[in-house]
Amino acid sequence: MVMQYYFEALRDAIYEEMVRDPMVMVMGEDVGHYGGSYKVTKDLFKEFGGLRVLDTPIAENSFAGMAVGCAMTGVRPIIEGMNMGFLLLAFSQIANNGGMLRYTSGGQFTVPMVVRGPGGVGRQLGAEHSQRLEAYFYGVPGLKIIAPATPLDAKGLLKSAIRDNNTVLFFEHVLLYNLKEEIPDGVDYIVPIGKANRLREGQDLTILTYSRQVHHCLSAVKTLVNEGYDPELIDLRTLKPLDLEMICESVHKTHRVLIVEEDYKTGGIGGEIIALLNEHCFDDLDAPPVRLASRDIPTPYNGRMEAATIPQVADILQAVKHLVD
Amino acid sequence: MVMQYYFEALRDAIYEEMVRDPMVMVMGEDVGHYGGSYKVTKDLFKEFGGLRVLDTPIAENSFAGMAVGCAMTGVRPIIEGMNMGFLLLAFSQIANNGGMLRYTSGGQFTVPMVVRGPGGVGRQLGAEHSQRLEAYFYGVPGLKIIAPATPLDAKGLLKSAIRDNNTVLFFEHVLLYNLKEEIPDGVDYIVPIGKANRLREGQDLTILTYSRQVHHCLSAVKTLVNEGYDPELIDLRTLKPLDLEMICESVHKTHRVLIVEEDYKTGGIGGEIIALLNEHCFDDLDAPPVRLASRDIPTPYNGRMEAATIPQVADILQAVKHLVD
Amino acid sequence: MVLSQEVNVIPKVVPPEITRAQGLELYQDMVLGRTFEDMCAQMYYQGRMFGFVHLYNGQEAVATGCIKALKAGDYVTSTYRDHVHALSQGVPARAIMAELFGKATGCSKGRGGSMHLFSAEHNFLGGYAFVAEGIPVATGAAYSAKYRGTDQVSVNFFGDGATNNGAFFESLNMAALWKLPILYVVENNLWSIGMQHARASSVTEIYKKALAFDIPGYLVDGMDVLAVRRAAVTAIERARAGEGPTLLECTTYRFRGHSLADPDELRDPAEKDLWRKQDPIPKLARYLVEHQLATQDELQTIEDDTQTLIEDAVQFAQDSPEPPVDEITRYVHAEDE
Amino acid sequence: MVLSQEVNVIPKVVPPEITRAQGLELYQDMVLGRTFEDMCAQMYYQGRMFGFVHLYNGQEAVATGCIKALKAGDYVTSTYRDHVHALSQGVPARAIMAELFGKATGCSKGRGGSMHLFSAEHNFLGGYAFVAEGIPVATGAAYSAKYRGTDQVSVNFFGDGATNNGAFFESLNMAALWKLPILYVVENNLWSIGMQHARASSVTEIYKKALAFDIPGYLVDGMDVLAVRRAAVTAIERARAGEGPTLLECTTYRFRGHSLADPDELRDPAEKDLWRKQDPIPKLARYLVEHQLATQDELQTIEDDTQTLIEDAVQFAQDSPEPPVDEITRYVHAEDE
Ligand SMILES: Cc1ncc(C[n+]2csc(CCOP(=O)(O)OP(=O)(O)O)c2C)c(N)n1
Ligand SMILES: Cc1ncc(C[n+]2csc(CCOP(=O)(O)OP(=O)(O)O)c2C)c(N)n1
Ligand SMILES: [Mg+2]
Ligand SMILES: [Mg+2]
Repeated sequence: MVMQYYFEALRDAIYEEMVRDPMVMVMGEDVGHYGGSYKVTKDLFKEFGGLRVLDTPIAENSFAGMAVGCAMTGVRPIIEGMNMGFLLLAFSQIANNGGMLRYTSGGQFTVPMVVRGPGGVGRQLGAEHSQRLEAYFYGVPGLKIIAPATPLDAKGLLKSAIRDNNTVLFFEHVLLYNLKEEIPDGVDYIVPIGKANRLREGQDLTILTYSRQVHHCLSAVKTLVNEGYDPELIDLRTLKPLDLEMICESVHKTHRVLIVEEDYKTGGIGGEIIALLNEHCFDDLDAPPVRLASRDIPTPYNGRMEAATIPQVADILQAVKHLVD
Repeated sequence: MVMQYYFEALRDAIYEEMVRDPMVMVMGEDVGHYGGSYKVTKDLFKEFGGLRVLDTPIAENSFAGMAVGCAMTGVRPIIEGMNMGFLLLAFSQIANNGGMLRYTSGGQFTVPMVVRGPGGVGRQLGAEHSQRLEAYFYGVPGLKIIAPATPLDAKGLLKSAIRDNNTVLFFEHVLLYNLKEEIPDGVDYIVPIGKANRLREGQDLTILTYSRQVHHCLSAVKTLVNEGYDPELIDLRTLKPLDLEMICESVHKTHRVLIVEEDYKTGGIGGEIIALLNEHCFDDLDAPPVRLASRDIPTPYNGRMEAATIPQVADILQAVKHLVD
Repeated sequence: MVLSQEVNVIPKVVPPEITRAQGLELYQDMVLGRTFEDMCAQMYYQGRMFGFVHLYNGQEAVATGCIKALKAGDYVTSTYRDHVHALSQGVPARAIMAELFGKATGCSKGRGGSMHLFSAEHNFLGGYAFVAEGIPVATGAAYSAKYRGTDQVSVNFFGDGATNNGAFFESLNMAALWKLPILYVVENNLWSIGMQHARASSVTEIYKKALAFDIPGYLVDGMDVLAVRRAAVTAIERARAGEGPTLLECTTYRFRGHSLADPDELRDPAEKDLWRKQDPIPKLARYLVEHQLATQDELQTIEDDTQTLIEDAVQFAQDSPEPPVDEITRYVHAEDE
Repeated sequence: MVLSQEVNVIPKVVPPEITRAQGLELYQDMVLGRTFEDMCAQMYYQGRMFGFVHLYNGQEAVATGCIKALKAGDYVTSTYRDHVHALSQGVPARAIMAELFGKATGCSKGRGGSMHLFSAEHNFLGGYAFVAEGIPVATGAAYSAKYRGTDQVSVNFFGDGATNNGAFFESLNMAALWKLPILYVVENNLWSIGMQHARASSVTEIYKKALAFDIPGYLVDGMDVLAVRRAAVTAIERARAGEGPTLLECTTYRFRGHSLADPDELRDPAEKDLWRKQDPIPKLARYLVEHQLATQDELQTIEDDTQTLIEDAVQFAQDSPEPPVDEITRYVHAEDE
């Protein structure tokens, strides 16, 4: 076991996969000499050279398209979005080709690429650097979407994503990079895509969440348990495909659901989950599922306003009590 | 009254607004000399000249950004996406600036632009030309989203969109351009943004739909009524903001909901509506709301497969009966 | 003396730059493209083919001149106007026609259609339906060749309109930076649907834009398959030698509307006539006959055989089954084989 | 004789190209930018300012040289490195500092932050946080001026890194096509965060890319405010005369890291030293004194006054209220006044 930051765990995942498979490469802005804005690719350039750790110009649309061409022909690129928001510029390549090309080609080509980088609301980074793209890309067919909350999941899921033969969007969170956790040493640590993680078993309600909000939920759960509540907490980890099995199983037991998400409420993942709950376990629902999500506004710069846009621990406590009492 | 095609009604809306306000202009690929791929801007170039009807190079990202710059400084551009799918390339400009700039500027600038063009599944146009972007853009704060089903609404809503001081995405449907309807003559025909249209009153269930699926629903309703059912049919028309008032009012009466949409089921507008129903009228729901939507796959070229990806009248009949019986 | 007499009997033409076999191959390939497209037009107007169908008539010298200079294993990437690039790259007419009929035997299993032809077997990396979308993809294939240490060359075709799109410039820069083995082939047919090139590009000489990236750029007569071939051979050699990309601007013209749905009302009939006179197929025919590389009869036989082949392709497409609707979700994910 | 004697007493410098008033204005403006940014660094390190903060130290000659050559009503559009462009365009230091403190009195009402400064009153069309995002917007403002028939000019600042982005090329083409009144000002500070310009651009001379669009392109010493001014005046005249866009490549250097969060470990100290010696502020000071346009004391007074002004701005920012959290949704839509 070794104590590692989230960013180190990600780096190790990439490193190990690059060692394991010579076709795995990294490309993006400042991933080489600079080592990545959040140090996720630190020193990989020294280890693997400039061909495998490629510093690109600021041309998201085209380097994403280049990654598609690489992925169609045997290479397995990992794209770093310096901030995932910038990949709005590559939406067409990611959706049309990352998502759909395997299908339009009648299964002849696969596009095994990983698109990773920081998303989420940071500390006063302003609207354009605080975006959450998981919802914008959610409907695109063919994509898988991951958003790990812990160093361990970051490592295990990134390794799975790299080995996956589909295009995988991998949303890290800008405020999780310095989170620490013990990581098993010297083992090929893998977390399967599509499996959620039940962080606490409980009877009162099911809390579904992902990425940084997992930690808000964990502290809320601590308080709730002290106060005599018995919540079940599930970290979705993979957003697409969802682990509907675990979700439904849990709701079947608890009959109440709170979704805590950092993306915008309108058009967010939570809406999709509620629709699925309606479809798959409506009769299990004793109360309408509740969404705690970001306000539907561009993220303001002002710190207090910013804090007010995203769900906070107090909001979670209140929502749980409201649901359960 | 004059009988007009959907594309003519759109054209008249633009024409009338251009006459009314010299700041209204059109830009896009082939909107000038060619008159627009679907003839929506036919001959406007002759009437208003090249400055007001601007043929652009094939550079969606930048001409969308140009429209933003125009809109910030007093001009009111209408962008035509030759196919709305191409505007994936302009996602960043539309979302960051069309959606968020008013907010980040503290209300100093408005971005009154309309982004319009054909979307939806046509006749074997293939995956990239059959996209439905309403869901991809749905979460972007600040945007309004419209999808008219009839010539009358197309005209009245486009005029509203042009006068609106926000960025409005206006999704026409490639298979509706040749739909005909009587349009009032010589009046300033306006349909307000944000108001749904109850096409039929009924007691059995509420069907919520928009754009081309309105017509599938209308024929299904005809059959259903003949068979003794009493469905209520609502054309949403504006997708964002939704007319939640009319929706809830209807559900309060019918207790059952079918949503018929052409966008992908996963991550689609329907999911958001169900979440809202859960939040606002859960107790009114006697059965889980049902989504009939496109299959979560890139649109296949093959005609039969293509037809199987989107909701058809028979699917609607079946879903209604299943819900009501 | 004898020598000088002998010199006198040599016909007054420059010695041909191609062998008979090469000449026949080029001719056959251009005729294949033309015949295929003419058949598409028929099928479309008969309602046996749907969607947007963009034909290549008039531009054949570009596909043939470039692709026939490639080696097996090289990559070709195209646009929505992709039938003929696919044919030249070796994708069977049957597989393409079947795709256009939406059949299971189509090169994209009926799922792609005219604008999304693919053939992994032939390293045909696809038609791309968005303008300029294939440029970065082809650049990526070139990067991949370099990465994997092969000597594969990537050839990318696109139109004049695409050269106003950011992806064109972004990609040329990257290809130059990393000396990628790629040919960017602009088919400058003077129009983007109804937009004249000169109204869309502030500098109409596209090959000059290569200068902005320190890439060689050539202006090539795209109605002359031998001129195209010459330029392509030079560029391919450069690419294979690891010296980097080349931009070829081939001036050409499409003899039909933008797509079969285009009324094509804006182009001046005189302009069309002028270009029709440049038709690359009779031009090569004249050359082959003049240089005694082929007889008119031989060429006629090629045309007849090609007609038969295309008719066979239609028959094949016609007889082929549609993809089963219950396999509609197949191939969405890599897990679906 | 007298004449020739008189000639002899004239100091051996070229006559100054600016008046005393102009010289002082330029000096004051550059000092303003420098002092403001130094204060930002202090505030950031003291934890009174958050987010990504990109300072302009070293590049002042570019903003000052261009913007001070504009008329009231002209437009300025910037990037995330926008404080000084806003200042030069007349946005009060108080309003900018307050924005950086996230206050209601900030020029974007506390909602924008460092990368999203705006001022409608000053026709400052904004900082744009995405690289190259402002280029099309500024182009649109130029289009709008032409459309509305005003003589407004649009000036757009961006970095070397942005010139590898498609939006740069797409916009230059359109501006050239329609002869838009715009200056594209590249601040070539040789780096994009940790990426050297030469590793990112296959042709490092950015001004030459103007050729690809038939736009005049100039290489300008961006550490010399008078050189920048000269070039800007020419370009602005051209723009105002309806002759179209100009590309100015100003070679410059940022004296600090990319942002205040950047460890700045990759740039060679020798390179930094070399450029520090080119500091545009002392350079203009020397010029003003040499040409007897100002005394050292006068310049010192400017510096002192500026310091006071910036301290006042901090005080103002400090004392200003935060925007009320319950107004958090205000300004999302145009309907919210
Ligand atoms: C991104 C994008 N924008 C617009 C279109 C619509 N469109 C299809 S072809 C075309 C013209 C392209 O012209 P050119 O690049 O010259 O190629 P050509 O068709 O002449 O071969 C346009 C505008 C598209 N397919 N993709
Ligand atoms: C679209 C986009 N991609 C990447 C970034 C991250 N980023 C911010 S500044 C920067 C470097 C820009 O360099 P340059 O254009 O030379 O301007 P400079 O910072 O040197 O002034 C990068 C990569 C961004 N903000 N936007
Ligand atoms: Mg063309
Ligand atoms: Mg720079």
